Amino acid sequence: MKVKFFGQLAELAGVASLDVSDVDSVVALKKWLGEKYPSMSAIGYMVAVNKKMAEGDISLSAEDHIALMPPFSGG
Amino acid sequence: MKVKFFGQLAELAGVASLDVSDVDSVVALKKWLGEKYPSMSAIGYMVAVNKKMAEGDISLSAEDHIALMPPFSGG
Amino acid sequence: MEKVRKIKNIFTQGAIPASFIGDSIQKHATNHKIGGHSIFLGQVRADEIEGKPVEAIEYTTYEEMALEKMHAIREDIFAKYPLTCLHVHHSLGVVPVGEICLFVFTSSAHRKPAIEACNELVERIKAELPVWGKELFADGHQWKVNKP
Amino acid sequence: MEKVRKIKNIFTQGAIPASFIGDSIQKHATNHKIGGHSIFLGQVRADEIEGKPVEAIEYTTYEEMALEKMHAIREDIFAKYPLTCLHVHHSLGVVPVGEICLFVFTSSAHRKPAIEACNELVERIKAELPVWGKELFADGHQWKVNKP
Repeated sequence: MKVKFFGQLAELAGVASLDVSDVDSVVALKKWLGEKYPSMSAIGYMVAVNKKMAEGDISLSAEDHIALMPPFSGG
Repeated sequence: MKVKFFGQLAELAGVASLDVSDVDSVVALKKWLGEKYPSMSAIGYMVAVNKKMAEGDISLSAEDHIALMPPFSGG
Repeated sequence: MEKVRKIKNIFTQGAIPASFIGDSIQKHATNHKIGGHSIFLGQVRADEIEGKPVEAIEYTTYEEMALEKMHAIREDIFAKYPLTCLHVHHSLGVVPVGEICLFVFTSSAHRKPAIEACNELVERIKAELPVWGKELFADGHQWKVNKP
Repeated sequence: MEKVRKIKNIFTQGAIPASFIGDSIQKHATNHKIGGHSIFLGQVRADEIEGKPVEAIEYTTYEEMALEKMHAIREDIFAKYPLTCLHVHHSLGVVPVGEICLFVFTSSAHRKPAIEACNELVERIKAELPVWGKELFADGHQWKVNKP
């Protein structure tokens, strides 16, 4: 699945997006991210699945578009 | 004393100002106006004495500047 | 530090041009302490009164009293809110429908004071300034009444 | 009558020029049902962080999601308030201090709906749109944090 990084998360990851294949839920994805980018968990990011905010755990499939978003700071 | 008419009151009086000499208080002025311009009392105007709103009765002297003002409708 | 502010003229003959509003915004680009601006614009509306559309509003004022009152309102608002700037412009004379007759503009470091001050200014200007609007039709007029 | 509104692009590359705001106001002169406009402008402030002044903010977004969210907010606001118009413009990329990065513009027959809708839009835009600001110094940056 395609995972996009926004704002400070893109800076921490050093990339704008990644293809991730070995996770099947939001919780599994966060665990995977925490291992790959230990500094990311301190930021308290939100996860959107197909442009909708994911609340709690939801399962993910290969076609899903995931966005990892730090707190918004527009305006 | 100089008495200025504003808004609809100037239209009713047909003049922008008058010199009035035979009244010595706001109440007396209003009575005089009511006799001279009977339609004026229906409008519910306010009286300013020297640019300050007059509340209740106050005495007037020849040097005072009086303004007769219908409800405000700016903006 | 107490600042002594002079009495400013707020009155403009006729409508307030949209370009004047744009220019006024542009002038604030040099103040780098500003984070938010709030603007209210009053525009002359073509109300229909018994089938007759309003074509313009003609404004008159008791100018000396209005400017003293506006000065007092301005001082109150500056004392109440941490503003960097506060500007008020009101038309006199004839303003055709679709044109701007009132321009209230507040600025502050953070958005809330600018927004709250702008709202309070609009309410106070309408309630407290000795200004009168006459709604003009093709063949007559009626005196404008402000709703609270 | 239910109106189906299209998803509009709200994003502008760089600062929003003051002249654009003036032109936008001017365009509303033809709508004679409007009696009041409310405008909020966000301007980039030269905050000092440990003695270093912010020189610009660089904005990025998750554009597809932001536009869908803005569309939903717009529908909510039109359903809640009797507005004639509602316009939102937000900058992307680098906006120097003193320049405008957010322009929210509402219009209605009477002032209260325009004012309340404008305030609600500003709060929702800041809280709900996936947009991020990076505060740029001469020799570094930090990520902007919005206060509630």
